[in-house]
Amino acid sequence: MGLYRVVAVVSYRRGLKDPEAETIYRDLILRHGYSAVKEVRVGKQFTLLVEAESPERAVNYVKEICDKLMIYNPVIHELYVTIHA
Amino acid sequence: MGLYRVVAVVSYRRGLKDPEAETIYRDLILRHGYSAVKEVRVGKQFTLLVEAESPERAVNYVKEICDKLMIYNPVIHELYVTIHA
Amino acid sequence: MPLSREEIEEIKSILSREPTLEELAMFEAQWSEHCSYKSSRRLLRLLPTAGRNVLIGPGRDAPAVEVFPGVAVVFKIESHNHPSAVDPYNGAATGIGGIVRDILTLGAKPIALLDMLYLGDLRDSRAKWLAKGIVKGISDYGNRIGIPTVAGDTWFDSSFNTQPLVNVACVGIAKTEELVRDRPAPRDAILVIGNPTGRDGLLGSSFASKPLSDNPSEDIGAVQVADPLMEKILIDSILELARKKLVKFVKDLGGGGLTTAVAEVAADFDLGAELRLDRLHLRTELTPLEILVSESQERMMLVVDKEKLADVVAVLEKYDVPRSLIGFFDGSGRIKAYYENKLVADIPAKELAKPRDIWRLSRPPVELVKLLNPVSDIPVVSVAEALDSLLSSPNIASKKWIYEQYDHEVGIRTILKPGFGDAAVLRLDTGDRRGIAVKGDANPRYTAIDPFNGAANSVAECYRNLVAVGSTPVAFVDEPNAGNPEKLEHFWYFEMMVKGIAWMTNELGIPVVGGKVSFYNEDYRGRQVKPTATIVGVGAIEDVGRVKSIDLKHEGSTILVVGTTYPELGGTEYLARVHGIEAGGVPTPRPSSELRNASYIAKLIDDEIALSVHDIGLGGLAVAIAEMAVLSDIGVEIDIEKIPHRGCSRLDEILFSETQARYFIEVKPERVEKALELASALGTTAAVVAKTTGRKFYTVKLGSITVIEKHLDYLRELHEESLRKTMV
Amino acid sequence: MPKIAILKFPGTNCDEDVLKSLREVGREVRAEIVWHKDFRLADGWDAVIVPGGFSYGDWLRAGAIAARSRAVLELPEAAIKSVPVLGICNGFQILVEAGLLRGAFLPNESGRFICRWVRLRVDNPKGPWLSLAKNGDELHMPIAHGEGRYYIEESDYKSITSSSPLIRYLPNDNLNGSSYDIAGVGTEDGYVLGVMPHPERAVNPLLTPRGFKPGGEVIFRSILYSLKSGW
Ligand SMILES: Nc1ncnc2c1ncn2[C@@H]1O[C@H](COP(=O)(O)OP(=O)(O)O)[C@@H](O)[C@H]1O
Ligand SMILES: [Mg+2]
Repeated sequence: MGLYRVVAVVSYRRGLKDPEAETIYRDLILRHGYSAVKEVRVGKQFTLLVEAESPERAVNYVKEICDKLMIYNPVIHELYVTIHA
Repeated sequence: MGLYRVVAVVSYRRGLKDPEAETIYRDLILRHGYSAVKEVRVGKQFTLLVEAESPERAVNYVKEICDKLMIYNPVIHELYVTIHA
Repeated sequence: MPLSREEIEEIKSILSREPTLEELAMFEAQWSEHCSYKSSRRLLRLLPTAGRNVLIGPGRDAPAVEVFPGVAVVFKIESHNHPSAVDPYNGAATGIGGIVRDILTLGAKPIALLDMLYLGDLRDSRAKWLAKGIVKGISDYGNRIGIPTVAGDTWFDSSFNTQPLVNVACVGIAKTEELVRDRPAPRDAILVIGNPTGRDGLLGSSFASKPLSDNPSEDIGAVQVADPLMEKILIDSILELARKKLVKFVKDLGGGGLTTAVAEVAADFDLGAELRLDRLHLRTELTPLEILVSESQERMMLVVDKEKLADVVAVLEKYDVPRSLIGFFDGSGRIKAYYENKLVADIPAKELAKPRDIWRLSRPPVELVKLLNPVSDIPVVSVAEALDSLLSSPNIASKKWIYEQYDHEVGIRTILKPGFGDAAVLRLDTGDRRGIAVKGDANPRYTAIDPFNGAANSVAECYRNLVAVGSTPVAFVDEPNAGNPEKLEHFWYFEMMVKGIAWMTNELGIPVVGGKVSFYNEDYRGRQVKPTATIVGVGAIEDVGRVKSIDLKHEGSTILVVGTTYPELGGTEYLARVHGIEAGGVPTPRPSSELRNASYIAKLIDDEIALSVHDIGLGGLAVAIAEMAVLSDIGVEIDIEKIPHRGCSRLDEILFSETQARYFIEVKPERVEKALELASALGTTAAVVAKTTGRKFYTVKLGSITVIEKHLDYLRELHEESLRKTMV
Repeated sequence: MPKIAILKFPGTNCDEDVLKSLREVGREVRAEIVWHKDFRLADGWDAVIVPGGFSYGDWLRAGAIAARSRAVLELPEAAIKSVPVLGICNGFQILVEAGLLRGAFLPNESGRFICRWVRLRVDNPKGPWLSLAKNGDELHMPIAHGEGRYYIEESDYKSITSSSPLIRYLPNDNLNGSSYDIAGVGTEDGYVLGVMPHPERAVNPLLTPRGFKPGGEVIFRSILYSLKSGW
């Protein structure tokens, strides 16, 4: 058994509007002249400390939690789960 | 010049009460028996697509944005910037 | 709902040729149930829409009534049931967005929102997830656009577990002469403003016009992310344009998108239009077909006199409103859409806008008899325990957990705030003390058992709520939420609900100035949710300083009950919650008692005899008086023997029957005689039944026997905390 | 007649309420809603109010984007020129994000938006916004916010507690979990003041629920008085 830090990121599916990202990009970043930035996306990050037998199991455990407990809504969100470096 | 995806993660400093993380942990994860989870933290992830000469420059550019435009507030937040894999 | 074969044939004969793909999509969007009312129009004609005060009846995006000379109220109801079933947060939020834009089309200033929520059983995890998301969506959106959510209605029932009903309403005000209602004319410019158009929400109206698929994540087309900031910018800029009289006509780009907006205006004013689709601002590359039918949120169409175009653009510039000039109206009577100089659609506007009515058949379901027969042999239970279980029933318990998440104060007009009055009261700021009352109501259980009488009772309840605060009801809007109109038995419920609404509003003499219809409210197995008739009403108030709240004002007052109690336990919260029975008919609608008792209440308020007023609704007498006591922390003692009744033979019949047309009023002892005199003069039944006490107890007596006695703190905990506890 | 600017951003929604309430309190004032692009301190404003709402949708953090706007970047200048500045709710958040006031804001402890009337106490009133308030005065106003948990580090708190005006929630009414029950805080001279509850909603007794008194009035009366007679 080990302790793993698993990171789950939930963001709007591509193609859907992301008002927060667009506002930050337009009214903050571009307005202040940081024009080398071409796009901004925003997501919510959940970091879970999980006790598991292997990193793979830890990741799957978190994936299951996200699905079953509806931490995200697959209709509108993308979910991306990784183990923390 | 290249295009780099730089990820900036803003999370609450340890020790500050984070009601969202607590609610998810207590009312959702533990209540549904996922007891292998030992801790939950929530943060916001910003992914910026940046045009830069090198990955290092891209990261520094984003760090500068985060500082100058206060994407995070050092009084309450931790900031973590990396290049996307 | 894809077009039927007959409809396609009809389209061919309208065009005298094969339709292009773009044209087919336009017909499909416009002829969807959601946009065209093809199944419902025939029945909706039964509703009384005319009245002395009606400035604009059904037909435009929102109706307008003149509540006081020169003061117009614009209000409307909308459902966002289907979007909320797959994405509760954005679904409910965009429902608010849509209804606000309807109000804006007349240039009225939105001043209040209402949300009528029919949610699933909170013990079900999906139902709870939906409920939380819906409330959060309304809260985040309504709060951000700065319109207070002042009232609503909330109900929980397992039939809504996967398909909740999210009905929202918005109320706006304007000076009558400032309503935006010029006639669009040939050569007027068509501007589309707001969000760039995207693929999100493609054919959303057709989505709302068919049953849910069993895998909700497939319904991507209908999903839209709400953008309250853009909505707020639209509100600010449109109100400025209206104030400066720069626009002739405004229309929401809602269901059916650009197609519906342009076709309806052209059809209504005998115009045609030429559109340049490639000029529209987009968020992603779209085909002309997609541009025509996308239902991206937070967009509006402005019809502008060419001469004023520059002034309009200056205002839009100030607020940074994205915009495009996409064409002009003309006198051709045809909608011609070009994309990069290629004609992609050419349709006669009238035929597009108004499909032929569909004559739907209906049939009462066979189980109906069982639901309507009186329930006999109801076991005798402890009424004291029954009271606890009613006060903590999520349908009756305080909705504080919900309405405290809504900014109900912004605008500084909210005189009677949620939880304090039977209706919310807003001042109008017309330089005097005038105001309006608003409330929305429905009882899904009543309408599921008996749609005609149930819907009539929704109207009556809304009416009483408006009367109880001291307003004169002026107008209603309605929203029947039904199942699949292609199914005879589902359509029967719709038909009976509309007839019930029509009958009761006619009896009460209050017009139904507008509304919305929602069909296909089924779960994935094709079972309809409890059909529900939601009514929102507006009442006029001369002096907001004299409105009545439900909380008791003094110790040592006298409490009167108005109206006779009948043994009507069928369909009640008591029968459902305590005995698990949802049948037995529903309480009889009593329009003449409603009218009589309402004028009595109005008189008592006018003559400053009533200190507080509460209508008696869900849970009956026992619950209504408990709510008054708990809110004020003043004890009450009620004697059942004194309650005027006819035919009641059991305690529970008196205490929990939901007989219509009843109220409690608190009166100073020295005014009781006057109150009773007035009652007999008006032919109203009123009787002294209770008094307020210095003890913090709720006491029910039967003569000298104490039947129930509970501490107010205990009851308050049940009433105020039950919903919050189930929500975590 | 003194001139008060009510600063408006995309998403500001209490601007008209502030204007209405100012006018209700005193006729002798020229208050104007100023769109942020048009705001110039040099236009001779005698006081500036940054009202509540959700500037720029409150994206990123409440008040964060407006705090970096040109209009707000002019406000430190106001402080130097002794022009009084009041931030209400989102306005307070903007002033904090802009560094004009100390501290930071976190989401309410309940994790939910909350709209409710609360009881407050004034400590150490000074400056133009509280000139008519007395130490220990109890004021009632409604709150309406989702990110209203004021946070301040202990050392910072110690440095302001004796010198700056503070408005605190009475202990049972600290619904969002603010440090030291802080609902409002001013600069040492009290020229700049931020309050989380809404004084403009607590001016008229008709809008005040049972058991409460309209406690916002004193702030508006104070500024009108101060601009006329000094403080
Ligand atoms: N979803 C909601 N949103 C806002 N306010 C609500 C909601 N549901 C109920 N309320 C408010 O709670 C109070 C009690 O509502 P309700 O039980 O429907 O009263 P009544 O039985 O008199 O119709 C009212 O002030 C009502 O406006
Ligand atoms: Mg009522």
